[in-house]
Amino acid sequence: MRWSIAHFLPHAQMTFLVEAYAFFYQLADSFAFLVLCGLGLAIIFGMMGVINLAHGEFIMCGAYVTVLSARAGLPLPFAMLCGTLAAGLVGLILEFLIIRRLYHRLFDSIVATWALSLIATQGMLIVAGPSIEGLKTPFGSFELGEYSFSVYRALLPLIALLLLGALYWLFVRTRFGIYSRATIQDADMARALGANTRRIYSQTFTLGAALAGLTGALYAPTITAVPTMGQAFIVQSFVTVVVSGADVMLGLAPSAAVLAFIQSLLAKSYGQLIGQIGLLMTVIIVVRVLPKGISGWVLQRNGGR
Amino acid sequence: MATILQTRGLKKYFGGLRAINGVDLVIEEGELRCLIGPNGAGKSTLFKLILGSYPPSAGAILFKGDDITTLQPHLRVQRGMSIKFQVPGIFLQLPVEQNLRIALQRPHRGAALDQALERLLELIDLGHQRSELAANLSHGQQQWLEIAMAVALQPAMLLLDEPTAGMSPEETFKTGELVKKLNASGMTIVVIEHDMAFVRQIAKRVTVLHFGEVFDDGSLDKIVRNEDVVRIYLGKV
Amino acid sequence: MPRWLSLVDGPQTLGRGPAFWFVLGVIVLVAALLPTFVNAFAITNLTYFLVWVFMALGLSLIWGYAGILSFGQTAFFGLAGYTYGVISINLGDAGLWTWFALLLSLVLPAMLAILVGYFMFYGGVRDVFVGIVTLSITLVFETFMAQTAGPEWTIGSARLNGFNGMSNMPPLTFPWGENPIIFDGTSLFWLVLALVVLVYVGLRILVNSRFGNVLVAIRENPERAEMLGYNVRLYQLFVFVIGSVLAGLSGVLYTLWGSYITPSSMGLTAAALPIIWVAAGGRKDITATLFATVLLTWLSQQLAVKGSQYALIWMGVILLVVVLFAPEGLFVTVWKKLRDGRRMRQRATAPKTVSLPSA
Amino acid sequence: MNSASPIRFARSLLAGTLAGASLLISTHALAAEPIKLGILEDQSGNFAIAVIPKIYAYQLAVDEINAKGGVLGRQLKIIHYDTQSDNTRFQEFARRQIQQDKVDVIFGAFSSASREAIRPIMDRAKQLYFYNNQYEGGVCDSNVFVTGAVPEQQFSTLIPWMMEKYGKKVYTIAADYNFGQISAEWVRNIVKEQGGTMVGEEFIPLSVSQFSQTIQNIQKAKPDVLVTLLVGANQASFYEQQASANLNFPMASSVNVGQAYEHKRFKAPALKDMYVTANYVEEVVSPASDDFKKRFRAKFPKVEYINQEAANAYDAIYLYKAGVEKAGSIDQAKVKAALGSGGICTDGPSGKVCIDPKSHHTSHRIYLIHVKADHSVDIPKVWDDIQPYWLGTVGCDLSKKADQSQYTPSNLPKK
Repeated sequence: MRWSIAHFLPHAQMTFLVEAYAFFYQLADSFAFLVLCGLGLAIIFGMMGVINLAHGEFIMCGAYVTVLSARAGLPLPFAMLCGTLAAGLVGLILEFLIIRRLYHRLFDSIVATWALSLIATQGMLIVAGPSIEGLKTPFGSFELGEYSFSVYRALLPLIALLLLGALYWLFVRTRFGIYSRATIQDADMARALGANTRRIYSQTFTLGAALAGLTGALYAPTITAVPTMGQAFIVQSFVTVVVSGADVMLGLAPSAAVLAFIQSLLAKSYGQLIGQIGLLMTVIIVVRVLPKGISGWVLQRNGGR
Repeated sequence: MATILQTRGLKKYFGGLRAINGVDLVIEEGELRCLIGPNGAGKSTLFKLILGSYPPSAGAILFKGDDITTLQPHLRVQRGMSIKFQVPGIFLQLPVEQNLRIALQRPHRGAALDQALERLLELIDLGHQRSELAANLSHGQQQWLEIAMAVALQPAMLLLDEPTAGMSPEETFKTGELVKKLNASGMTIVVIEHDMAFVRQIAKRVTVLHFGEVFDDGSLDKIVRNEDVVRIYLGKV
Repeated sequence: MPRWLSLVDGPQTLGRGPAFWFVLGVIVLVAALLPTFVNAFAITNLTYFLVWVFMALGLSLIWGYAGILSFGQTAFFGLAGYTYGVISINLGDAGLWTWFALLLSLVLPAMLAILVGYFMFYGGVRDVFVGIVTLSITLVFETFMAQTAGPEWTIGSARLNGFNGMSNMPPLTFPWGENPIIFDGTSLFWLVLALVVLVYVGLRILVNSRFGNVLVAIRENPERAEMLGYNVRLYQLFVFVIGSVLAGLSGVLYTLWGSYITPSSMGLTAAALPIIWVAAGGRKDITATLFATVLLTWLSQQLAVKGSQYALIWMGVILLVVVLFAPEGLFVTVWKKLRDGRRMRQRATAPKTVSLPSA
Repeated sequence: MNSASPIRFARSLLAGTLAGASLLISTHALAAEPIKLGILEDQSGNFAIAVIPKIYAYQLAVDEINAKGGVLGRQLKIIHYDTQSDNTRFQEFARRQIQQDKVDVIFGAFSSASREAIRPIMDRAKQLYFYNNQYEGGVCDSNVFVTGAVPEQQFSTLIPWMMEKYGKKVYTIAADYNFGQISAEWVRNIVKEQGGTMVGEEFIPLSVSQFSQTIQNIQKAKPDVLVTLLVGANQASFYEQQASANLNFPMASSVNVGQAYEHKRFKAPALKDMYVTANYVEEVVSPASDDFKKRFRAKFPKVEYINQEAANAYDAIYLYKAGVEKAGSIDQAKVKAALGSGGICTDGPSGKVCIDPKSHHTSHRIYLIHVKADHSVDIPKVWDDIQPYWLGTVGCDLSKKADQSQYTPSNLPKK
């Protein structure tokens, strides 16, 4: 699939537009990656206060199941659904067996999820070997001026936005969402209002795990599936969530946008190293200036405390 | 009598919410003052401003004649203020004795510390539970422990935020006697309280806060006769 | 016994009384005499386990006692290691220069800790965000050091050498006439063991002192501590600096042990390890931290030797079991179980005394 | 693991019983003790993918040698620890093998970082050590022998060939650490020598897995040849991403395909027109290679791909055997002298491999591997017997002067 608008516009304007789009594509690409990295973690960390160091391994789980079921003959969208559900299921089981014992023990959740990540990484290596054959990125590419772009990657930011919209709907409009936000604000009060807080925690964790799985599924066609792949996501995930702050709905999209802008600009101007370092420095500064993240800042401005 | 605490045009806004909206309060040395007012009147916020937990949006705070408006909280405490919080602020996972030692170790040392510790334990009647974790005490006992910690600093001015919340009438009465005893020993005390029986037991002078402003001020009898005060408690003003 | 020394046995540490100190003394004595019984490798290996103890003890102090979770102690570890490398390679091992390098390797982490601590504690950074800031700092260090492979990254005659790490720094050397004492093998072991004892006893005194009282007060309720007139942020800063210098000490000793320091010592995996040790042992007690660190580093090595590719899985399972069944950490939980059991037995045998509530 | 263990057990039992009785017999029994080969390789962690075939290859060579009566009449015994792709583990286990297991030789390390982590330990103990990996080159160390290919073998063949076929504009993307930076320096120098121009050079931190920016930079520069010196699982994502953006430049590499068999793992055509110089890949067809593959797969049917480093590991064991036989002893100083004396060769799966006395590196037959659009492989060119000459020409001569350094084109030995 190829098309080109090169002959519709005069050269100078064309070049400018192409450069502008190239930067925008970069920004959107980075934005999508950060949003998708952060989503599952934001829900588990931001809403439940569990520091999930096994987040990367949920992503890995989603990617593996997607790749394996696609290679077994399932169409890609269904394979991705399988990956998402598989990660969610694993999350559900782990919540039942382990995580629910650690809800009021923030620090212990670090050790437990670290242990889970060790087991998952090495277990996958033993079960599935050091690598599995990857997938091909669907949809081909399109050209603009001297650049060509992957269609699939150009779509990822839209998918990220759609997901954010769906989550907004889930948390603002549905009974589950309202109860879960109430539970996070004040578990005792929510219980008094008739919410089954235990079930809500379980559902929230499962949702977080499934979203991590979805991230893995969406990126599965673009990266190599190896047991240690989770590490490629974990730092970006935490960075996005910290800058976002506790309220996923308010903070995640602006946080990803700001970080994507900073990273893209630095990487474009000074190379990938400065892009990476700049990302981490931004976090340090944001934490200092806005200790509760972007969402905390928004809430404060709107009259909360 | 000299003035120990004075606030001038004190204001605190949270976003659009005017929690404290221009309070001028004067507390004399040796006074026992009650602050009353319906929920959300700004009583606890006023205490936090006095102690420096929040910076005020406007106005000034004078303590013993010095402007302390921008002073850090721990320095205000070192100048002779002390507070018992609304929600018990004790060290739950530490034993009773250690709670008190932490409070006592700044003003005292060595044998004097041990003596002061015994006096405090006697004062709040927790000598037999000194090695119990504070978390295992009853709610009333936790309140007393915190009062004792606040008193341990030998403050010139003691702020008590709802000291009798969750106490039985008997405990409340004992607390009232304790407060009067402390005041009699020369300590200036400001109390936030809802329990009118308690206020009657201890107070010489009462200040009513409403919507972050001083609504009325005077002896308890005068306040009780003010029909508007009764009305704000019923939510009609 | 002077009052300050009696603080080794205070309320903030488990393990008290003659029996405890007797057992501990025997352990230290046996350890000190080990080089006469076991082979050179066992000694080198034991040194290696002990090297990490300082970073863990520092984290226990910061996290367990003062309630500040730092996820980036490895930044100070790495900074100290690289400082020792750069200084000692430039100045050589003549005279006391290696000791000067050692000293500077503790001063620099202290300065960084003052800077970072001031930035965080006076800037209102709290709770888990302290962890995020410190983690970010260590990751920045790692990423930066990894790309210093080129010859342009040279300080004096010391190449930083990128991801492959610096090596061949001289060992600690003490001038002693014709034959200077070189701290290597057994002598390094004794030095590290002596430092462990010194730091352990020093920390026990510190945490049981008035200072330690304030630390636990800050951990339990910082607002109350402040309202008792304590300068909470200064205390936090101070304890953070001490903990970071101890992480630095681990870094120097690690560098000396392998005459090697690498950026991956500051990576995510390396940064998580001290937290695992401290949490698994029982973060609120330095004795538990000490033994847990040695036990877990030993265990993970044993698993790697014996368990081949199942090693990491076993490690994960063990940590999970500890977290689920020993919520206060392995050693602290076991210790409290034993103590409570003893008390129960004592109560069962002792004549009943009823304490009457005074009316 | 060891098929001869009952025999070994009986022998050590015998030795143990007799030891107290007679000194003469016990020394005789000791002479029949197995030769201990320490192996430090990553069975888990980041590098397991490329290293697992190496571990199999050591085992294959050792079993073959043992079946034919061992070396100097003694059996070989492997002591392997899983180093978990963790540099600290390398240090712990190197010391364990030297001080506790008292091994006679150590084989191992994959990444340059892990090699540099243990090299000081080897040097301090004067331990005979084989590093069996292609790498950035330049290690001039009396105690170290290298069986992998080095830049002068891989780049001075590959780059001129590519420039002749595709053009003189070259763009390099490389992992931002020692291997990538030094290899990029080699590429830069060779391109200049050949009258070409570098139209871009970009270094990527190891943690990066997203390449959109890099892909745009390359498209803007429009090179004739794209040199990819990417390392590890994160960076491997580049290939799929460049394919989906339809980057479509011919690529050249010294690391890919031969190590982590990307052409088998990635969906075609992600590696279309990738050219790699390797001293072995499984696709090499020759009697020696076919025979090797048959024996390998018979013993280890689970192996996913027999890579270049597996061949290097296999050769290393045979080179050690040759060294010991020439020395007539397993005394490490004598074996090192024998290995460095010239004429130590083995006929491995890729052909004849000999140790260069000056640099302790090995000569290789270099294959130019071309990955086609369907990810099948052809070999358009073979260079026979390429020497590891560079260290020798810049002044490293281990046969005359002991050394323990690593040199690069911009960091040459002091004359």
